[in-house]
Amino acid sequence: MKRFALLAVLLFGALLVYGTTDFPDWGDPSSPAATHVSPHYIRHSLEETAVPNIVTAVLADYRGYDTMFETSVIFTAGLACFFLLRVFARKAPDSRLYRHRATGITLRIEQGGRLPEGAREFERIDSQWVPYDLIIRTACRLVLPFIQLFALYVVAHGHHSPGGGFQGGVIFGAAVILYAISHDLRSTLQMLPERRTVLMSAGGVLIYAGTGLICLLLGAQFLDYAALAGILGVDPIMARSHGIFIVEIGVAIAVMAVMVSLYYNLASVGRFDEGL
Amino acid sequence: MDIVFLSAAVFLALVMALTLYRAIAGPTVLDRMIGVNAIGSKTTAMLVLIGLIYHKVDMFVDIAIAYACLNFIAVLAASRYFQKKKGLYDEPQEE
Amino acid sequence: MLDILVTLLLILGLVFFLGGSIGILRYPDFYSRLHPAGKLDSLGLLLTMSAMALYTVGQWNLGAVLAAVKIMLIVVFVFITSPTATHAIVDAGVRAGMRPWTRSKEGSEHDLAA
Amino acid sequence: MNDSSQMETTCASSPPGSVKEPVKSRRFGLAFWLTFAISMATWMVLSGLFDVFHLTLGVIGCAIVADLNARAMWPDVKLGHTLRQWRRFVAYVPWLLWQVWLANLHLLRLTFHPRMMQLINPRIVSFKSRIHNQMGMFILANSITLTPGTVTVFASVMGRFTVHAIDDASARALPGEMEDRVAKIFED
Repeated sequence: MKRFALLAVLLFGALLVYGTTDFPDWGDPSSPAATHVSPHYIRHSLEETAVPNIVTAVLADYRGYDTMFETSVIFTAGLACFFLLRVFARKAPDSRLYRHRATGITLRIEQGGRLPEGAREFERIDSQWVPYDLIIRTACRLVLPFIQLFALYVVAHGHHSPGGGFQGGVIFGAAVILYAISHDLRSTLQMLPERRTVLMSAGGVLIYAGTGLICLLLGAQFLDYAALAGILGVDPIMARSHGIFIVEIGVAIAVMAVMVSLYYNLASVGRFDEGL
Repeated sequence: MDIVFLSAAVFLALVMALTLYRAIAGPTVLDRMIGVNAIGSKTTAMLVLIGLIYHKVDMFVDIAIAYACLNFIAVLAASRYFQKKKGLYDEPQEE
Repeated sequence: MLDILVTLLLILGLVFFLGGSIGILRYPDFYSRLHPAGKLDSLGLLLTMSAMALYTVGQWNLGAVLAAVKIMLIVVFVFITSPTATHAIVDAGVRAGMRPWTRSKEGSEHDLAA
Repeated sequence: MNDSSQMETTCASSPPGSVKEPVKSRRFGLAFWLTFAISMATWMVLSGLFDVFHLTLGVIGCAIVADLNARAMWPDVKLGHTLRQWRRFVAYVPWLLWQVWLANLHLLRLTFHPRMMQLINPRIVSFKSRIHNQMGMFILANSITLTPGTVTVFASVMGRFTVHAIDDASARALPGEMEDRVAKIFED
């Protein structure tokens, strides 16, 4: 069976390689992709949208529908994973560990018992517990602000450099995951609760679609950001540039929230009790 | 100068291929992780080299920073995962 | 002049990278493989990145200087994160109870006493 | 070999400072503005665009980052104190880089040596450090990892370092001069 699978993969790979021989040459000016719409984008995107990066202009403006549905695909995927992985049945864990903050004495409480709410000097720790790792925590404390700042930079500078909503969202989500790895799931959930991640992923899509809807209400076509000129108080060309930026923020929020929500679900096997 | 950068990039790719052996063969999971981590740190340099070859350093530097961040997070996550969930205890012990 | 310096630094860095890779292949066990992986790669990165930053600075305009500073930012980042990643891997190994490779008894005892 | 270190970590794993309740620092205190200033400098380097629009975005982004991280980054910050530590740390870096260079030459020689297996003698050693400052221990641990044939296996919060050394010379050199220099950064 394994050999058959290998053979199938190799055959399919060979077929794909054979298929590439009919592709137009790299950079061929007479290829279908380069004859119809590409010249228009290359010549006019800067003057029409005031975005130096053609890719961003094409992605979020000319092909705005496409990107909107990509964002909703990500949102739907996050939702599907949520429904698949999240365990709602309240099955109490076999035992919980609590540690006394001052002395480090650890208590094990069996059969779903909990400490009384007022016991402030105890903190919950994971049952399969990785000890306090000074080096990793300090390194993450130093590195996290930089990663977050870089993620915001990538979102904000999608117009001028490679990047944009998707990439920035992924990096910011990775920063949250880094926090969860270096500390634990519990403290991360206090900072960014499960409910908020789901709301944010929906809100990101809402920002995107809502921008399009506002354009529609203002009498232009769906996602025609030039209509926003009146609201933003700039000329239509700059309005398109700013519209792209608003949409990118929506994408970034959605991607970040979906990524973090996925991590929560996967790391805690859907229980949100103890994590990786 | 382009030829210098190009040959450096090719050499770097060969060095990465050497490390790939450890990532594929290397008897335990942790050996594989060392291999992958080494490839990751070389890739950061590789990305900047590619930027120099294409005369677009300012663009590729951003990608290199993003790659460095994600590489670090990936290695940390993998080691934490194997430490906590998967259990490295039944790995073959080499002598 | 600048080109020669850049080339020398680049070659030096690549030598360290090569040493790192060969070390990862040659050393006997997981713990000792971490030494070339953690150290030689960091220094190789420092040297190659300095070479590239120098070359970029050589063009001497604002964008190039900022790009060079960014390249050095990567180096700082790697010098914080690379030892941490090494430590994370070795920590996982220790907790898994992996025995480190050691030389046979007699030689090492004698050496330490001397 | 590592039983003792693991015992210690499971028994006394909370850092010495965390016993007392953490001091609630103000939201927009000194820590916030320090983080903000550093982030803004980093943003300028990253961005390279100095028009009003992008600078405004930078201010917003840095405010978000500073608000998220300031209190975790600097639990207690006193300006003169921190600046003095930074100055000493900057003075420490060139020495560290020189040590890294020497260590790498040593390791490179070992790696390419034909009789490498006879030269190395890996072992795990542990020593007690007198540094109790978190940041100091972090710097010491990472410096150990970067320099002569040694990799930090574990650094317990009580100041016990477990180190894997590749050969006799590296094992003998521990903790050595490096600990003194790191301790000097944080002494007051």
